[in-house]
Amino acid sequence: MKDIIAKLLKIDRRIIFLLTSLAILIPIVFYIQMPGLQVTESTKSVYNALDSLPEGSTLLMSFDFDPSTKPELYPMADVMCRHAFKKNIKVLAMAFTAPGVAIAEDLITKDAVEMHKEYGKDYVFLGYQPNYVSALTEFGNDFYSVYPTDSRGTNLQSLPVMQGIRTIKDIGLVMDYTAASYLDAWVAYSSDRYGFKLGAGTTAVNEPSCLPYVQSHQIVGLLGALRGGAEYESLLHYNGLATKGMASVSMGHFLILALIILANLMVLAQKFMKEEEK
Amino acid sequence: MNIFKKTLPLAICFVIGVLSFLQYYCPHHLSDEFADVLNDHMNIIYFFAYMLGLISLSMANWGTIKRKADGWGYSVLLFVGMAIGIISGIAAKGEFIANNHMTAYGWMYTYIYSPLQGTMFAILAFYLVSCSYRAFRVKSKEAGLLFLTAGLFILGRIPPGQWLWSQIFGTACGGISGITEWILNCPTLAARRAIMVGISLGSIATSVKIVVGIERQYLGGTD
Amino acid sequence: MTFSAIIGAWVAAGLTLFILSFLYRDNPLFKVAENLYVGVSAGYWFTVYAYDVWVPKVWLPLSAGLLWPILPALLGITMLFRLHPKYAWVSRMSFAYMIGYGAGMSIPVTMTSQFMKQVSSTIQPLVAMSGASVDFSGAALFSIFSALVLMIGLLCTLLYFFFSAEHTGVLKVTSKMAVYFLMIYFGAAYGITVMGRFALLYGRFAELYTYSSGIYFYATPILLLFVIGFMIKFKGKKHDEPPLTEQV
Amino acid sequence: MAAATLLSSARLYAAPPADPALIDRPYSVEGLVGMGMPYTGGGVALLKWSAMPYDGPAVKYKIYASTTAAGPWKEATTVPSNKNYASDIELPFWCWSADKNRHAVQVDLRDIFPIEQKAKRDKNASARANMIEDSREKDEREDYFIKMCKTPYYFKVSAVAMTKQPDGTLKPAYPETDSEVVSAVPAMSLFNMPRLNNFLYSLGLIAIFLWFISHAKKRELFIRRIPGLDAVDDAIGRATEMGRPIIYQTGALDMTNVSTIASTMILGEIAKKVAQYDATLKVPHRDPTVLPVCQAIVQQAYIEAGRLDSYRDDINFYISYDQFAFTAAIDGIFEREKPAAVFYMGSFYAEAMLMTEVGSNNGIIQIAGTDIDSQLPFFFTTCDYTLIGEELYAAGAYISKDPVLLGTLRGQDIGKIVVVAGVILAVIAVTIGTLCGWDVFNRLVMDPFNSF
Repeated sequence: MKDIIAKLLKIDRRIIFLLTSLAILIPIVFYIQMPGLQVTESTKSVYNALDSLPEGSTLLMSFDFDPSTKPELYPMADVMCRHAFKKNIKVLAMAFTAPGVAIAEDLITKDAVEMHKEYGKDYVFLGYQPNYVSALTEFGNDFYSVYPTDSRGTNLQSLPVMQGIRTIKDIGLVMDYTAASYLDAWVAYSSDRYGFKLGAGTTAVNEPSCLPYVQSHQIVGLLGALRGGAEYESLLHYNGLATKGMASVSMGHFLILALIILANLMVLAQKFMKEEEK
Repeated sequence: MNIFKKTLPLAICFVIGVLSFLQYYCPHHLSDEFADVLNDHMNIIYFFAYMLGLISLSMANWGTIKRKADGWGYSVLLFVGMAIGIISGIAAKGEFIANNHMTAYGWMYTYIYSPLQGTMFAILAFYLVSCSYRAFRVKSKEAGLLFLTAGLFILGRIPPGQWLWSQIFGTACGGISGITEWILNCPTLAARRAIMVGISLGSIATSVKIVVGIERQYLGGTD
Repeated sequence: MTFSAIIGAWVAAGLTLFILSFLYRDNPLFKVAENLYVGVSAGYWFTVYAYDVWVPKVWLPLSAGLLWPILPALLGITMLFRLHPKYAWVSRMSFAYMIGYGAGMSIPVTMTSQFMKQVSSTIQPLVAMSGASVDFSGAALFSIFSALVLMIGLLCTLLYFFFSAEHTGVLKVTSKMAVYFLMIYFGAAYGITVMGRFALLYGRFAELYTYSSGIYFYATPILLLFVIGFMIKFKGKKHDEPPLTEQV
Repeated sequence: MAAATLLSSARLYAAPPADPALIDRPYSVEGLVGMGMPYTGGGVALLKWSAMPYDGPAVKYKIYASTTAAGPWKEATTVPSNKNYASDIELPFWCWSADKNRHAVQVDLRDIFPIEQKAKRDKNASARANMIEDSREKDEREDYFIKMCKTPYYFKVSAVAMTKQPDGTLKPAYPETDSEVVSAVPAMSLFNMPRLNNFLYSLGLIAIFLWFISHAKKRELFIRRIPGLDAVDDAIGRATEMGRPIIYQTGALDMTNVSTIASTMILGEIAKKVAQYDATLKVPHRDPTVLPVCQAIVQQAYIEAGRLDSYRDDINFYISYDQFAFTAAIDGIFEREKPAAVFYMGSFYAEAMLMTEVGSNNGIIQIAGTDIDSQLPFFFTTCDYTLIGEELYAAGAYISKDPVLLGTLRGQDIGKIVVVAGVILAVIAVTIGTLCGWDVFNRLVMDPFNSF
């Protein structure tokens, strides 16, 4: 017994690494429902904003982030894209950061293939816009002066997906996914001025600085990191990347706690046995 | 020669140091201009310093290849990586997207650079677990306090943890999130502030020594 | 899925697994990823500097006939004299310039953000008023208690860094308290970081999982098998030496 | 309801109601003064006028600006009348009177009289042509701004009462009546008076440091034990015995950063010891500006130790600017070369634990010191010794026992005593001030501590 404890206390780190991998991997592959997730008001209002849109209206998604914050923002964009497709809402995707274009194409293509949606009819990639201030200002006057063509060079106005859209005010809901200050620009240069529905998704670090916009009703709601995504998914009853992510992260936390408790129990047992020997 | 080798650098350091110090207190247009110009200068000097680093790295690895030292093939690989970065970058003029298509540079960033960076960063999660197992053992009262607090935060940051806490201990004191919030805003903040105040004193002392030229080790050499 | 995205998935999944293999032990696959990473990052940052600094701040102004970049460029060039031992001293000019700027500028900024702001937000009245009378409600007393803890914690921890006297007498008590405060701080900072790191790891694993699907031609499982096979074979070898152009 | 209270307050002001002039002009603006906003970089005007009895949620002040006394007038801004008092502008008592009976509004003239927009540029113009154009525009903007700061601008203010119409819109209840016209020159200031306390503290600290430095040589100064630094000799000794290298890291930041400078000072001392013991030193670098400085420092240390023969230029080597590329390479070095001791001195970020955990797994003696407080827990749990914050700056002095360096440590301690005393006294003072309801007294106590 004593030997086993001594051995366990000096266990090969690689076994711990394996346990960590499993803790993260199992919820990705299998569905695990974690208790305790409470849907916040601001997530609920983003959900309602999209859910209340009539069939055939439009969701514009702006992918303003890069790979470093992808784990936190990709899942929420994914579930919203699925929600829109499910409700037959058209999806437009754009990006103010260059790597965001690749992320958007990857995400929406995957969802579209799965849900049998057609490019040009149900969704479109608008591409990258380097100068976001002028683009945001111009959106309210003429959408097509910012994006005359889609990212593949087709005349945008000729695509069926754009029917009935002249300015950004004709879009049902705009979502900005960002880890930087793009939300400030969206609010200041566009939504405050033209008064369309704007929602946002952001990282855990940025959440406090974005919350005031929700309180002042400048944005309809805010999704905060993986947790916000998971809340959204629970509203949609969908086991997506965020739910899996929250489960993964929670499993990791519990693994650490279990290991700490185990190690300390073993140390105590060791002490106890030593005293007994005396 | 001593004037150029020693006096001139110290004089430059003193003059620039004093001016940068005073700049903070002067709202005048010229003072702002001075700060902008200096900032630009630092960027430009930094570019050359970066070139120095690049040359130094290349020379070291070139030496390895030339000597055919152990594992010289890896140094070749390093140059291959460097060539991928530089050639794709120059060809794309530093843009990830051109004419709405991902450039080779953008491809390199998305599929080589960021997975490598992200994975290296993510390895931290493994180390956090193994370190917790090894280091968080009650050896003393102090160590106990450390891992108890860490444990509270590890539990209190996840929804199932909060749920578990409320099932066992109820929601007194705002539940576990209320307790962690207080720890964060009170004892933790106190220690952090004290560390910062101490650092500020040490940092100002070092800065003063540099500006007045007492600390001149950065010059290197006595001649 | 475009062809370049599929190739990209294979490259990304492969490099991710190569790096992760280090967790098992150091091995040639990790060395490949490591050296490629150092090389690619050197090239990447070169491009970033070239197009963020060199082109807009030196090259274009000079070619447009503006003369102001000459001084910083000359100072920058002195940096390169470091490569020649005899003229290394020339580089001191640019160092004096940089270091003087850094030191001079940091005094007032540090004074504001790390000294005054931290001290002033610790000074809170140890009494709460409701109207003209003293407030003795639980919430008010608790906030006073918090303010007191904050102040005592700050003062004790500050005295812990006192260098001119050994930690005896009063200083022994305060530094003991300080250690408790520091431990709580370290524990809290440790605990908070865990979530973000796990989210990152989840991101990597989720991407590997995505790349394991048919549209990517099963990149992850195939590469994983390759890595495992390599590690077994590598371990089977007597020497732990990396095989790539290794001298025996 | 709102309109009713509004009317009653207007009547209150308009008493006696018999005066027809007052009924015609119920909302006059009195005591208007204009000046350039002090303590700013120019381009901002400050307008002050008396608080009026009718100030309330329904009344707004409209501010008009012009380049001549006669107009034409441009509407600059509209502000609510129950806010924007002089006391709402947060400036310290030594340069601002926080008057509750005066309105004070800052008007940024750069927004109201912007430089005229030039015709749109040719989109296909070359980068070079754009650069010339940019530089010309920048000069023009600057000239325009400097001229602005010397020109008088004219202002007038009028109070507008808004009442709710049946359809829900707000409309002015009375025609606007203007105040008299005042002028202001939005000049630039030379000294930011609100930062006076910061300036005095800095000068005071500098004086203390310089005094201790100049008096340092006269007597021995005591310094308390720092356990992490006592372990330095052991670590170097062990490395020598084992014949394995010692690795020294200077952190992530460049040479302009104070922690890096402190780290290079420690490197000098450690390199000297390493040279004396004849052990092997390796200094990998992340920042290119630190590399040449450290080369010079290490060389100097070897000269001072009399071991120039064992100095090699590749003791210092550059790896990568990239945070995690550097870390990957360091982890590789830890695994392959199995160093006996590693020093981490300077600023470290997320990479800290990625290195220390591999180090601790390889049984390396690790001594860390950082001023990045978020990384302290990770060093603390994985390293043998950790210098916390300020101890990093003290380390150079501690190892070298140089009287000048020790002198500044004494200066830092004086600073700490002042802070401790200041905080205790200020807390007592504010507590008394709050008990007695002396708001002005509390402001007098707190302003010197606040940064503006």
